[in-house]
Amino acid sequence: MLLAFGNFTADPSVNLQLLIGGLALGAIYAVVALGFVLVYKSTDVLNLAHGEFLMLGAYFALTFLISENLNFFLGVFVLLLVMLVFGLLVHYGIMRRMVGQGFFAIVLITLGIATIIRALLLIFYGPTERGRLDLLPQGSFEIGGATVRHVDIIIFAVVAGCVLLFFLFFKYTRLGLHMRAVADDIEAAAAMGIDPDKVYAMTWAAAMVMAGIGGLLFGHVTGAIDRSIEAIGLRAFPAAVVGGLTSLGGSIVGGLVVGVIEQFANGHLGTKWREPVAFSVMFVVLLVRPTGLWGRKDLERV
Amino acid sequence: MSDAILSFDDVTVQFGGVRACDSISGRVERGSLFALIGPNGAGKTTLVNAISGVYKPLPGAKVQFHPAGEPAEDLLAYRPFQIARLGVARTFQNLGLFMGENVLTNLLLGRYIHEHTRLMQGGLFTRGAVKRELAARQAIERVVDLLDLGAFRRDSVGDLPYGVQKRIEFGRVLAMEPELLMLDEPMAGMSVDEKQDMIRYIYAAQDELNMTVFLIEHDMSVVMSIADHVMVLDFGQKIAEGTPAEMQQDERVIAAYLGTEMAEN
Amino acid sequence: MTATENPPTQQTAQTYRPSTLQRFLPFAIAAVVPFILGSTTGDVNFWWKALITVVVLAVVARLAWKWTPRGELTHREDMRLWRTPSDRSWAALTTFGLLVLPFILASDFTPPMGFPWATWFAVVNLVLIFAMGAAAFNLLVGYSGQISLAHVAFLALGSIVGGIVGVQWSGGNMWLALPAAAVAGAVVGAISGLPALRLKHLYLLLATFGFHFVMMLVWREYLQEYFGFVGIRFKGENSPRIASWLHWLPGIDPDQNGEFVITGQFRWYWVLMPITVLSILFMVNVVRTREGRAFAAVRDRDVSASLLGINVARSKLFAFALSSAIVSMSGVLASFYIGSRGEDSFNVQTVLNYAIIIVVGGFSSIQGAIFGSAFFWFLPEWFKWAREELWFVRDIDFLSDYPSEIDLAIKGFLVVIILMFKPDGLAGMWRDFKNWLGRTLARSNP
Amino acid sequence: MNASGLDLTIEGLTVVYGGVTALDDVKINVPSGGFVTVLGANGAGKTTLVRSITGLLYLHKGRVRRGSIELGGESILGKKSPDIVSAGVAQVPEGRKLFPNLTVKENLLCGAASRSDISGIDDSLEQNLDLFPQLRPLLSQTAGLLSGGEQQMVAVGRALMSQPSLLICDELSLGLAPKIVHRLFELLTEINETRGTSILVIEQNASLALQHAADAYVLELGRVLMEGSAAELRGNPMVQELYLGGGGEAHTSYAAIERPSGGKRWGRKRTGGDS
Repeated sequence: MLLAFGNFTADPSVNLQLLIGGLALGAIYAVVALGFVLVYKSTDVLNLAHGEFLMLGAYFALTFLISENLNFFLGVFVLLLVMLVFGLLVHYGIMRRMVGQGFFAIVLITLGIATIIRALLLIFYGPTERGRLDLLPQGSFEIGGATVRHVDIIIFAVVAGCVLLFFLFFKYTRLGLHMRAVADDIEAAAAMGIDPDKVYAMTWAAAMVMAGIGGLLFGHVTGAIDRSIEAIGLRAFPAAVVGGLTSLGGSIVGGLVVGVIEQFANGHLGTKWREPVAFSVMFVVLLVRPTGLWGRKDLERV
Repeated sequence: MSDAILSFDDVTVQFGGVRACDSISGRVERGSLFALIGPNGAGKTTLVNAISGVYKPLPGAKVQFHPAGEPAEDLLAYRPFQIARLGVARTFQNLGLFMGENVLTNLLLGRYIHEHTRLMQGGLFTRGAVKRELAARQAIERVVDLLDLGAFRRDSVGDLPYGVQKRIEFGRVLAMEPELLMLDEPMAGMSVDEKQDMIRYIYAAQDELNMTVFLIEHDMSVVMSIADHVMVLDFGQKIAEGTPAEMQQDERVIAAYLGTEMAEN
Repeated sequence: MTATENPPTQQTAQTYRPSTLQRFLPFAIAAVVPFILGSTTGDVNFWWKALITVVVLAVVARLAWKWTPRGELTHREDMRLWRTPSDRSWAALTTFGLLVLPFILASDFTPPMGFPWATWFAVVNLVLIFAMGAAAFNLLVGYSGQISLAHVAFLALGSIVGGIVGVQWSGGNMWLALPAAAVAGAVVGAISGLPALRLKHLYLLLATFGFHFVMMLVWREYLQEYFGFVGIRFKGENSPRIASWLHWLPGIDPDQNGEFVITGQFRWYWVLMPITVLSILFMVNVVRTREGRAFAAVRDRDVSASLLGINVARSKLFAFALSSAIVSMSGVLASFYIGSRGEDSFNVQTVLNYAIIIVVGGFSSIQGAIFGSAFFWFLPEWFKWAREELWFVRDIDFLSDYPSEIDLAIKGFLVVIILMFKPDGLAGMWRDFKNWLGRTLARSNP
Repeated sequence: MNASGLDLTIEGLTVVYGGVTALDDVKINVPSGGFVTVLGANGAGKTTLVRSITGLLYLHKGRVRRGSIELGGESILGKKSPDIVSAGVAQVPEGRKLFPNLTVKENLLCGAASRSDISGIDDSLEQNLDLFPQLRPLLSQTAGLLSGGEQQMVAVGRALMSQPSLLICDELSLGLAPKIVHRLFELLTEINETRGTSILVIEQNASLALQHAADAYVLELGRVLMEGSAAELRGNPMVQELYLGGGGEAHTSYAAIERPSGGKRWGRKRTGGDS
């Protein structure tokens, strides 16, 4: 089989454009990866429904900000509140019963949740695509022949802010401490009087809020809001793994790295290479350093 | 000294900064009952893990296995499954059984190294495969008989009482027909009656099946009654070795076991 | 020889007395065969019918005689796949059902209330193809514990091999493509399993998912290179056919041009059913012999397994190779049965569909795959029928407005509910039902 | 402001995991301000006992079938572990179970998870550091990197952070040098005497436990085999036999087992034959 290699170009402005596009894409991956990492770190659940959660966020943003035409800040507040409640529902309704079940069963149940969300969104919003969100500044400026959108900068800032916020939260608050304790050893945490149930519920709520923010942001950069945007969940996997599934900061770096690599593969090799290249990078990282670049390794004794 | 079936020299196993086993040497005589004792956390299981290939000892260690009538093998050069095929079988302190499977399946797994049905033959259920399955079944029926497991053949192992599970695991290593049988606390959590039964089974393995037994045990009275040779570990170090009678008199052994003020001085 | 009454020495399930039902069921089934042959396939001549009837009767009589246990079981008898009388009865009923089903479906019978009889045949054939693939998937992830999302990649591999060997080389020779796909599947499967030697759980899942995307790239390249964007046509001039030297077989009635093309649901059924049944039996046999036991051992505790002398790495690769080979074969079958495969035939949703099938059917049990795929394909049909024909459902506009979406939602809810409350799935429910039936019958007929 | 000890009364406790009974009709009483030890070999059900008291059975799919557990006259059976800790039960789990990736200080603070008086937590931290002065320079160390003895001190300190009225120590001596274990037991005695905290020690190291405790129970196969004052049990020949490796009756009964003669059992024809 002949795999055609695309045209490599030496034009620096093209490469710069690819780099900027990659960083923008990477910022989105980082939002999604952050959601994965939050849940995985605290509850040991690999949440394959995160892409759907993000889609849910995007659709809700559409409803509250466009259809209901709420004031921007009020709309965002309502959006995040709804997502938070939804996160609590996911935990208390479903995931609570799955604590202690096999790994694959839990992965599959998140797939079930994903399916339900997709079906419900189809029922209530229909299969037709909606336009993208346009509430954040839409302009762009140029650097060295490459275009930078304002939205990309905002996304960047928001993601960095979220990571910082989470970092401070985990480091300095009591609840954050308890969440880390549960992640370390659930039984010991329970023995100390920390309620793992509550901690898990908070984790799901936080992840869902992250998905709400992600949906809101992604709604501004995607071509159109339709049911295909859940694919972002799968495409962000390499980012989460490369960064290390247990590291919040790692998810940002992983997101950026994978975003840039994807954009370069896209620009120089062709669109079809995007996913294979990203997943190959992930594969190599897995084999060389299974815990990712920043993930921590737990000592295991037989 | 007659011939040794197992000899190990300078075995050191390190986890992080902790030396779970520190330069331990010893030899097990063919046909004897070798007992390894010591308080919890003394490094007994770690030593067995190093011999059976689960842990890699630090360089410098030497573990030799002498199968009957064959040249000695350096066990450190092999991976665990190869060591098992050489004729060294072991049980686990907290059971290495497959809890979801039934007793027959667990015991048949003990025959894995003896019957050689390939994947394809098994899938097509060829005549040869049936014959070998049958042979394996007959072999384990002897174990079922010996250990009185007949009532549980198709019960899921996880649903059976602890004592029976211990017996099944013992049966599984018997089915492997090894030359060297390493038992890691086979009587933990058993009543005195059950312990007596287990001792009878161990005798049977020794006398009728010509196995050499390497026993880790916590219960001093059992060890003192049945062992030919005793080695005592404490904090990863060998503190004494000799006949059971000698061990009972040894001050360091008493100190290690009683954990009293003596150690403080 | 009569059944000797040896009182069981221990409490084992070792001593049987054959039940009346069990003695006569095989004969009853065999007796129906001539009727089926006589009533439906008119193109089989009289002597063939007579011969088949005699052979079937002879075989059934022989097996019934041999399989009727007397007194205590020998180990050989105890080792049988259908060990207990009720096992055997159910197996006989299933065989009977599988033989009779196509004739019933092909008949002119129309059930009342517009029950979707006509669509059933296509659904049954799809169920057979999917059951084969799902069973292999379950063997890998459920039974052997090697988590893989590369499942659909092997369906694609089957299509590629079908395209190269079956279409490009031989112009529609599925019989050549099947073994080729099995070999290719085994080799590529073992390669895709290499990460399993180092990775577990989550990381293995992601690594195999990466393999999925690589395979999709290969698939698109292959399509583009040789077939353009439309896809590969496996039907029409590329339909599989029966070689002319086999045309003497009963039930094979060549078309005018002297060819016997496998087309139409009835003919496909007789191709798919045996292949599916045989491959599932193959997997069941693997599971109950040496290497299959090793799969389970490696799944539960790999350290303990390796100390039993099991080469854990080899065992894992075997599991991957076996599963992938069978999935690839089902990929070939699906390609030829469905008739064309294009760019989007193997998307991520298909991976999810197979996951739904094995969860609903029953995780880690091979027969669960059959229940699961039956459920997966029949649910939309029945749901459609209920929407159109049942008066109390018909009136709910909501349901008729969003049929496929509600279908999807039902599947999602079922996955969640089954995982939460009944992890054994439909296969577990079926087992419970059989046990209940057995107990009830035993009570009523001491 | 230290809470005085509460008494713990366990009556007829029967616990099962799946179909396996781990505890059978266990009756144990820790008087207010008392120091009680429960002895037993591996698999005797000691850890199950701890789990039942602290409400953690559910994590291991265990279930209390019968019996009652009362703390200070109030039933704590079936309560969730946070409520049990709030009620005054703290534990040092078997194998220490520190949070390996958290610092020593964070580990200690986790022990105060059930407390609502935020201001009091710092005082408790200080008190604990006075008790274990060795820990003071280690406060910002990652707990997983400490030595075994230091880890055990953190574990005890962590348990004390909730200001318990009952402190349960599971296998305190596991894998520690006798000197350190000795020191830990002295600290327990001190806590018991100065703060009036009731203490329940689960141990394999019988001699040491019997030295410090007032009352003792011996658990075997899920049942209470013996109970009495520690002094009584220390003199009991059977206890010596079981835990101190003496030469009592059981010894002779093992030695008296005859070796089988002439391959009678192995190789006998199978039972399920087709004759």
